[in-house]
Amino acid sequence: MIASFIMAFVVGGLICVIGQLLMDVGKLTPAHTLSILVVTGAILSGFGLYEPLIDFAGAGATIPITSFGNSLAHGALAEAEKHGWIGVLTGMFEVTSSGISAAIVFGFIGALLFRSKGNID
Amino acid sequence: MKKHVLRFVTLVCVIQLLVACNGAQKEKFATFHGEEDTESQSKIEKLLKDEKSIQKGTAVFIDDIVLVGVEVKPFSKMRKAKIEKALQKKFEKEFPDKEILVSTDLKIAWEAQKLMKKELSEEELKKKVKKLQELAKEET
Amino acid sequence: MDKGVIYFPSKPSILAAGVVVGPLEKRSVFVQNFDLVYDDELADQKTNEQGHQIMIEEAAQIALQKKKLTKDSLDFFIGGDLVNQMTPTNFAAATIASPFIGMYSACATSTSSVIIASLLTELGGSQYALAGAASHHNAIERQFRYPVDYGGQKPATAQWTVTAAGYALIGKHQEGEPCIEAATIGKVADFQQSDPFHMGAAMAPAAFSTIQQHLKGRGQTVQDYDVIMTGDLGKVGLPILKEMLRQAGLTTKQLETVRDGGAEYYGDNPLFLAGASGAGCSASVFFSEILAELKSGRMKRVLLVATGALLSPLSVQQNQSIPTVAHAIEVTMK
Amino acid sequence: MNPKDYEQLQTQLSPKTPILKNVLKAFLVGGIICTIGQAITFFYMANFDFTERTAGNPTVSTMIFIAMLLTGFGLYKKLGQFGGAGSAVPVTGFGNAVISAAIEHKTEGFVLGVGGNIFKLAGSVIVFGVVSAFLVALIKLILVTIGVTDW
Repeated sequence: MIASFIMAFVVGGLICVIGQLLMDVGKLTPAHTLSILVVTGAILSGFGLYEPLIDFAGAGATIPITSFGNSLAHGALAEAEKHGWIGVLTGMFEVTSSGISAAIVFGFIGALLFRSKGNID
Repeated sequence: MKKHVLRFVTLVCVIQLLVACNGAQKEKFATFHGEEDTESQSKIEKLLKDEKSIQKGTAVFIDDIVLVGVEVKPFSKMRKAKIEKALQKKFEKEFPDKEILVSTDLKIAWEAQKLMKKELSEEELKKKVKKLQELAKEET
Repeated sequence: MDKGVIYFPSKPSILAAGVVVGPLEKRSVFVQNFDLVYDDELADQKTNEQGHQIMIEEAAQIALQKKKLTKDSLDFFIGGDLVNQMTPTNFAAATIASPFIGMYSACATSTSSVIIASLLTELGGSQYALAGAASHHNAIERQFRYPVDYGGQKPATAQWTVTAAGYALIGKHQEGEPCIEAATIGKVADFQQSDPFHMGAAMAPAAFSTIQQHLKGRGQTVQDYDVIMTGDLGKVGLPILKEMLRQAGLTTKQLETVRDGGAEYYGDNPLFLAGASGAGCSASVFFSEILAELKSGRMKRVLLVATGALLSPLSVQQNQSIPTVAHAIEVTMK
Repeated sequence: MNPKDYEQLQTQLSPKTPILKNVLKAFLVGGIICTIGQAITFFYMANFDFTERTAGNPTVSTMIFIAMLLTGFGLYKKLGQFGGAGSAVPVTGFGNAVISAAIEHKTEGFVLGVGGNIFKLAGSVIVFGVVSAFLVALIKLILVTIGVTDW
């Protein structure tokens, strides 16, 4: 149990370190950084490397945005395996991510509940 | 606001710890079965003990179903899927006439451990095992 | 006479000024000279942009009230802000209902509008003109950068756009009031800086060239001034400007004359990173603190150099550099 | 002074990005967020019928819910200023980008404002996620078809 937390902390932290280096050394905007990480997640998924990482690190791999690319690619790959060429296309539209739905729903609720404030502390 | 968030987090952690205590087992490998069958029992325990990357294993034995929940050692978790497959094969070889389900998923392992502790009738136990079988098959 | 340098023989006076700021500006070191501090940046309106408009209207109102005038006696209203098409100022101008020209020189709008008002006064066409600028943190941030609640990490060079409106009432020369003797309209400087979170570096060259231009055109040296105050170079931009001036031959003693409103605005508070910026920053500093210093007689001659970065979110995304400009006014007090 | 010399002067006088410090802070904040995620995963596994595999979805949703509260109360931007990528890379950062845009554009109404701008910042993540997933599946399918690899 404790080991799971430590794994999640270390792996999740390291993925964030990669992001920080992209921003500070690579001088990329947050949007560029996150896009690169998502693409990386999808590519790792293609090589079958991301699922083992999830098995290893649990939330350390599912919480960073890379897992978003993985879940999309994982879904597309599963469909492609099942249905071949058509699967690549139809698979794309069947694949959903709970992250997107949750963000839309809570974004909408947030807009109902809050207003932006320029507070600083 | 900050306080509330912290409180929520501590609450989650406390629940986790409680769960962890409940789930703790003295012996590393254990089996549970509907009827007395020491032979299969020791067979299973041997199979589990032979696998080096496992730190805890629980097998529930009912009718012709064998449900095995195993906890993989932290640094072997990367190979969880492979370990699961290998174990599944071994069990199938050992018990060709049984329906085997080996799972390295923590949830299945926990539930198997819970079943060990509870005094359940055969009927209830079977129901629970069936449910776990389904749960283990769910993809996402 | 050097290009861009204007001399006003009739010496139009700054008769009064009104400065209204948002809630965070309570922490400003200049707070005791601000006329009104809001508790809420919305100013009881529905949107930030409307709050922005109300802030401009109130600043104008306060400036007029100080001379017991109403908006009917106003000849011209000149000002601007940083929101697209300057709608807050435009709506405020509709309320004030006097002849109006909108000015856009980014954060240099505070001085550029004073220059136009002084010219109109000089020509004899204006008895009372209001000139100034304003900015509103929330309204500007969402337009130029990210939503206010977005958790992006800002570098130490980033500046904080102030919520402030500063308007000065410019009229014919009057004894006992600070007057505008000369001004310099600056050239646009582009030193190929492109980091929108490092405005100080982009604007320092513009301030440098305008200061040089003004001193040369007026045949003055830095010693002629009690203070040369730039608008919002911030804590990083100011040392760059000083270094440029030092390389141009100024001594350490002379460099002490050079100050920056943005760098001083929030004191040493690290939350505001490199200090304040925004059109309202220079306006609220010049028309409160500096006017008070002049009126009290502690300062006799000051050069106010407001600096503006002429970028848009579009030009930044299209990878263009940030052109900048600085306009200066020379204000004296007998 | 030409732009090149100026660039030199400017870099000399500007504060350097404290990369090591930023990286450490990102590691700490990102690690803590993921640890909280792990705790939530265990919570769902222990109390509901979720396996390690399936607990990911409710965990992500819960994390985004927490991000909504932090964003709404103006706390996420402080976390972001401290943690940098540590708070931007976890899914809570994605949530923050979506939710902050939604809150910000509320003034333009729910259809044109919230609806039209909700993915203003996070949209690129979705676009690149979906397109790269498509390409990955396509390439893998081609490789499998010509027999270079198997599923």
